[in-house]
Amino acid sequence: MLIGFGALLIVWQLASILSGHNQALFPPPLLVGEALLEMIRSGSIFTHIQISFLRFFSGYLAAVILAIVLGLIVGQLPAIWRVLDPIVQVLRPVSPIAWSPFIVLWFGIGNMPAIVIIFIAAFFPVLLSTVSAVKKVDAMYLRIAANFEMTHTERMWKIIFPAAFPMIANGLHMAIGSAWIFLVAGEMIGAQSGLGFLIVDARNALSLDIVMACIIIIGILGLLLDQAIRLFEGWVARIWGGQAAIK
Amino acid sequence: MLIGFGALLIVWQLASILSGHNQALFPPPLLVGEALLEMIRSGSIFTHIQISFLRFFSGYLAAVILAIVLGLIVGQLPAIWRVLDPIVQVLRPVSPIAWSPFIVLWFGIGNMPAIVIIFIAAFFPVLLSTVSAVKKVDAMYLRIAANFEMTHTERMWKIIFPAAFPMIANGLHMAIGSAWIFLVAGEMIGAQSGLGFLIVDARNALSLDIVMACIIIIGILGLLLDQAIRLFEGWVARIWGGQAAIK
Amino acid sequence: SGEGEISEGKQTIKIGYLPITHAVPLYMQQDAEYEDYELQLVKFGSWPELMDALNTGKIDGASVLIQLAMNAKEKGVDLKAVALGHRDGNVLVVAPSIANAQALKGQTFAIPNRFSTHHILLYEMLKKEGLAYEDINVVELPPAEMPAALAQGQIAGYVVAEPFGAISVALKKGKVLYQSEDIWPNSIDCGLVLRNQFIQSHGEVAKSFVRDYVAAGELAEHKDAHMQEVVGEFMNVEQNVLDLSLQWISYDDLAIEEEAYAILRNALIEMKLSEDPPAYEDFVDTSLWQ
Amino acid sequence: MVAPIVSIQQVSKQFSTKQKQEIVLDKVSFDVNKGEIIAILGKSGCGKSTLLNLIGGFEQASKGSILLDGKEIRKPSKRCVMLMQNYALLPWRSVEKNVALALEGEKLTKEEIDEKAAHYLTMVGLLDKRKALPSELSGGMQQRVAIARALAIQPELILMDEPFAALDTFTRYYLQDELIQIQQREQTTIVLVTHDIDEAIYLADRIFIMSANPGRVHKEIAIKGSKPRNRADTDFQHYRELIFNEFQFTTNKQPIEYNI
Amino acid sequence: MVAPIVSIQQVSKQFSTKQKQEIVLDKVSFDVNKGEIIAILGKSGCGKSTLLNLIGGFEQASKGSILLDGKEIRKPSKRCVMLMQNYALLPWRSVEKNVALALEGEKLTKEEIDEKAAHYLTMVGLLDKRKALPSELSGGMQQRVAIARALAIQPELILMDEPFAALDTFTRYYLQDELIQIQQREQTTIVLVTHDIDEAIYLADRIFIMSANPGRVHKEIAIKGSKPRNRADTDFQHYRELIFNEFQFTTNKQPIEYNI
Ligand SMILES: Nc1ncnc2c1ncn2[C@@H]1O[C@H](COP(=O)(O)OP(=O)(O)OP(=O)(O)O)[C@@H](O)[C@H]1O
Ligand SMILES: Nc1ncnc2c1ncn2[C@@H]1O[C@H](COP(=O)(O)OP(=O)(O)OP(=O)(O)O)[C@@H](O)[C@H]1O
Ligand SMILES: [Mg+2]
Ligand SMILES: [Mg+2]
Repeated sequence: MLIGFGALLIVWQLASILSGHNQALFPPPLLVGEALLEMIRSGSIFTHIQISFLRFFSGYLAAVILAIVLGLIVGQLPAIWRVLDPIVQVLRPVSPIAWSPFIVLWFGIGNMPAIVIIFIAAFFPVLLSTVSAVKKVDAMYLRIAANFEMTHTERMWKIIFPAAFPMIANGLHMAIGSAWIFLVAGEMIGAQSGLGFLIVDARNALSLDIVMACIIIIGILGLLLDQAIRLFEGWVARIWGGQAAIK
Repeated sequence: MLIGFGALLIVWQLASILSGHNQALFPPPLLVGEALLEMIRSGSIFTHIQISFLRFFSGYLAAVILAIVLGLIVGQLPAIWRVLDPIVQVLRPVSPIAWSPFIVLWFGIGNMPAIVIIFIAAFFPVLLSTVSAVKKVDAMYLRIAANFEMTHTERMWKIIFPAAFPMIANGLHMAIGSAWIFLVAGEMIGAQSGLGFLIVDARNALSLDIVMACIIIIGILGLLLDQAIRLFEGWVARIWGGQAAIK
Repeated sequence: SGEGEISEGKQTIKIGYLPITHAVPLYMQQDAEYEDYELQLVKFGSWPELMDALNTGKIDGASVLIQLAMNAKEKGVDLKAVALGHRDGNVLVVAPSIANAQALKGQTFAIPNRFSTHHILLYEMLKKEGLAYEDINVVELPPAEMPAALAQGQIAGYVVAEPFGAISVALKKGKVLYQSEDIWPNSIDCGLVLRNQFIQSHGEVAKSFVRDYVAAGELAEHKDAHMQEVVGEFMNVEQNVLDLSLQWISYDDLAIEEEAYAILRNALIEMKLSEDPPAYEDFVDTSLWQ
Repeated sequence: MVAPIVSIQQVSKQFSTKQKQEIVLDKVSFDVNKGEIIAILGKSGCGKSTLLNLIGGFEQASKGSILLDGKEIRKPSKRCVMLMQNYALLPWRSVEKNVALALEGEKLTKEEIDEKAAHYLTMVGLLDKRKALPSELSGGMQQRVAIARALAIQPELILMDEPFAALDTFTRYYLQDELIQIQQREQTTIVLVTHDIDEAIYLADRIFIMSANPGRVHKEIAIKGSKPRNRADTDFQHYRELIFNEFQFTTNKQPIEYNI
Repeated sequence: MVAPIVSIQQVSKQFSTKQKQEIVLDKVSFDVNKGEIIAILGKSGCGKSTLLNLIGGFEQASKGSILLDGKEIRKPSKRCVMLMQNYALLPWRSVEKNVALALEGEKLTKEEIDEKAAHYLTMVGLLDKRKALPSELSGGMQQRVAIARALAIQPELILMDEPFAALDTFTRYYLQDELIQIQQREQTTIVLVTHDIDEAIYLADRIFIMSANPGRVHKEIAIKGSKPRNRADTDFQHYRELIFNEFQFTTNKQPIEYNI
């Protein structure tokens, strides 16, 4: 871990010396470190992180809840999914950035565009993984439900949801990554704070040391998010044991 | 399929009537259809699609080849992967958009930024899935390699690569989706053609009908790419049969 | 939600801007307190995002490339230009190796946006130098990437809002080929644009707002220590870059002249950027000056 | 003799796939009496699982009818529980909660459910594991939990599809013994599908040998002698040889390779 | 008597995990002669697979040594091929290419390889399937391909770890017969681990019964009589009973439940 980052710093420093670029255009590690320290000392970075997290989790959690509930329902209704599937498939590959004129029109500026863009980025992976998880629930479990004369609701919450859960958790993992990547894009639309705003603002001010510092912070926070959801997945794998659909 | 799109069109038309927004701000389906037809009639859209595809595949294929080869190697060398892993984990969650000042500095403008951004978007998913695929190659296959006294190269190409292939193919699938999403972002940096440029340009010109038409085209092309790689995955699953690591 | 919301009895006016020297009067205006309204400046990262917000009424007005507003007006969004953002102050920056305009032949040249004064400035400059538009390769590039692209030799020059020109000059990666007034005196560039709906429903407030804006411009023109300090709060740039930018620009007399507007309108038509740009009387609201 | 608990009458089943129509079961008829253990033996693909699915109500017969207590079976019910080779425990529920699963639908308090689950877990000797997750148990233990779960709802009939096939010889022997004890105590009726001739002889009161293409009951063999039986006994050998020869016969002179 | 082909001398193996040190094999010694079939019987976890891995060179003994033709085994080699329960065919290669796998390393032309592969596929009766993918074959067929692949490099020793455990009774019987025929023709030496007492008696010249915790060779039983043997024979019954009693003994009076 430390070796990795150490090596990276050395390569970076060497590159910045050898390339002969102006420091303003390609800030060396030291300059970026200073910028980082300055942001930490002034505490401004924590406000930005806090607001970014707030937006991120609002969008992510809303997407996750909606996508799981919807996915559990339509996953059991192939007829309805056949209608929705092509729509989802066409909407999914479109960059949330492309939607921004419409997002502003419908959701205004400030917090909402960021939340909506994160919502979009998280919604589709979770929906698709939930639907395919529900479809792949082992027929054996459905037979148990039938054998024990469960009602539809019992079947959904006692059998299908927990049986599909490991694969849904995998979808949550993928979604947290792709949603975090779109934080920057989301906070470009009229936000006055947050890490994405900070990057855009620093870019416009040509303070590339701050841009780089923000990249590092976003990277590290992304890593932490990933680790957190990995713990969660580990817990799922432990409980769900050998049954985990995808390891 | 047709029902789905039909329903979508109706909802869209209704929304555009009921919301009472200016048509320029929220173009109804008919207007978008006209814009789409116009672009097809003039043939301009095909040039843009062609150039976007060219950039997309350059970036995607370069990423895939590099990531697979690198992944096959480092997947077998845990010591090296332990050094690289944290770097990859920190770089991965950073939006390619955040890198754009540096991309211009290193790669210039025009085709390269788009290719590089697509490369970044595709590289990490393929690398990570290759490494984890290599690590998960059934010990049984490695025992066969040892039993038959294979050399390192033989082991890599006759055993590890094909054994890991189904999971790598899954990574290719995920990567094609996330790379395509970044096409728009990539073509925002100094490109004078391509679908992403078209969206940015139409947005500047406040031609939201063209923006919407491009969104539809990007969505449909993304769907087609997805279908194509799904065929490929189907072929993999057929040949690799029951062994497919992830179904 | 824009549309002049009321808070604590005071009207709040939301105005969008990009952190460039062309919006300096707004910074100066924000610095003071006003009796009948509260000025809230909303920073954006790029013109498209700002225009999205303006067009959909999420902000009441903006300091924006006036051509973008004209284009929106042509598309049916009811906007009014009420004042200029500045006078002059745009520069064509080229790589030090470019001796004169003729040397640009066959080179790549960056502009921020097709619908911008900078594009027209380039167009007029080429005309003046006897070059054809096709002689150079024009690309659109986000302003923030221009200095890097120039330093890397990706482009031979660019013309854009300040302080991005001054950055290259300060870094010694570029030099000024032309000042905008040498190509097109009294050029119209960024302007203060308001939504007509806002003007209609809050006429008096709008009037005092514009009056204060113009006064703030006069104040900015002093370019004194106080002004520099205020600008520094809104734009995070090196002092030498800022000094350079401010040298080139002026903020007095921000009225939109009919004559200058006509030149702009003709240029847009000639360059096929627009078929029917709004007429002066439809688009420019002079009533608020009284 | 009392009326049979299950009556299978001229049951046929065919599956139609795109390529072809396949008759899997052809006019199968037999009765099962209360308290009996019936073993069904037959080669892979002869329709044993299909027959069990029909009795369980998981699939519908193409022709003929299956009666449980005189009433036709139309869908799965708690009266007739299926036990599968892969145990089919819910991996996210503890042993106790797995046993409780079928009881939750009934009008019982939480205490009653717990008590009942504990009772049947005691019966299979796993009370001390009641808080464990299935993945923490060996295969044999898991199958015992599945048996406890099946017993807990006191079904009239338990269907077993190769219940011990995934276990090693010694565990299998042990579970066979345990099954006989419990069955005798609870007087459960069991229909058991197996690949293993010894298992069939050891457990069953009657064995049905099926032939394939289409699946038919080729022969019925009643096994005499009280349980538990002695595997090294000459009677046991006699039955083994008898059944083995029947099998050779069901292949109709085709080389044995054909069935692999 | 000639020198043994494999000589296992006072071999011990211990695994250290974080929690504990476990002695899995404790001073195991025996010899294997050329052309012999040795069966190793023992309960789950007694170290059978570990012993096979040591002989194959896949793991190293903690103490003692294992000699193949008088030379110590240090790593896996083609001279000693391991055959696993799950067939271990490469699913992406055709049957033919799977058999060719081990031959590709040798100095042979493509024609020679094809010919050799065809020869051994004929031997296991699967020449007509040579273009098929493993997934298109039944389990029994797959194991026959694995046997052909092992035979193709003409190893001095074949190690089999429960090779037929995943197959049904009838297929298992058939493959056992086929194995004996091929083994007699090729004079291969085989060490076979199994769970199945009948299988051991049917195939082996000598049976080693292992006891667990730590794994030791508890008893060696030489099976007399020529092959193929008759499973219904009284001699066969005698060995069955003998071994079964040995097993009861290896559990050291602990209730059988302990081992499940
Ligand atoms: N749902 C189905 N659709 C089509 N064919 C089926 C279906 N289920 C079973 N079959 C066919 O019916 C035949 C009998 O299958 P079944 O599973 O009942 O055999 P079995 O005797 O249980 O075999 P095994 O011992 O391998 O479990 C097989 O040829 C199988 O291909
Ligand atoms: N790599 C290892 N690390 C630690 N312990 C191991 C390892 N391999 C095997 N063991 C332990 O060694 C013991 C014997 O294992 P082995 O697989 O040899 O048993 P076995 O007789 O083949 O059992 P089975 O019949 O279930 O295949 C077990 O207790 C197992 O937990
Ligand atoms: Mg079956
Ligand atoms: Mg073993």
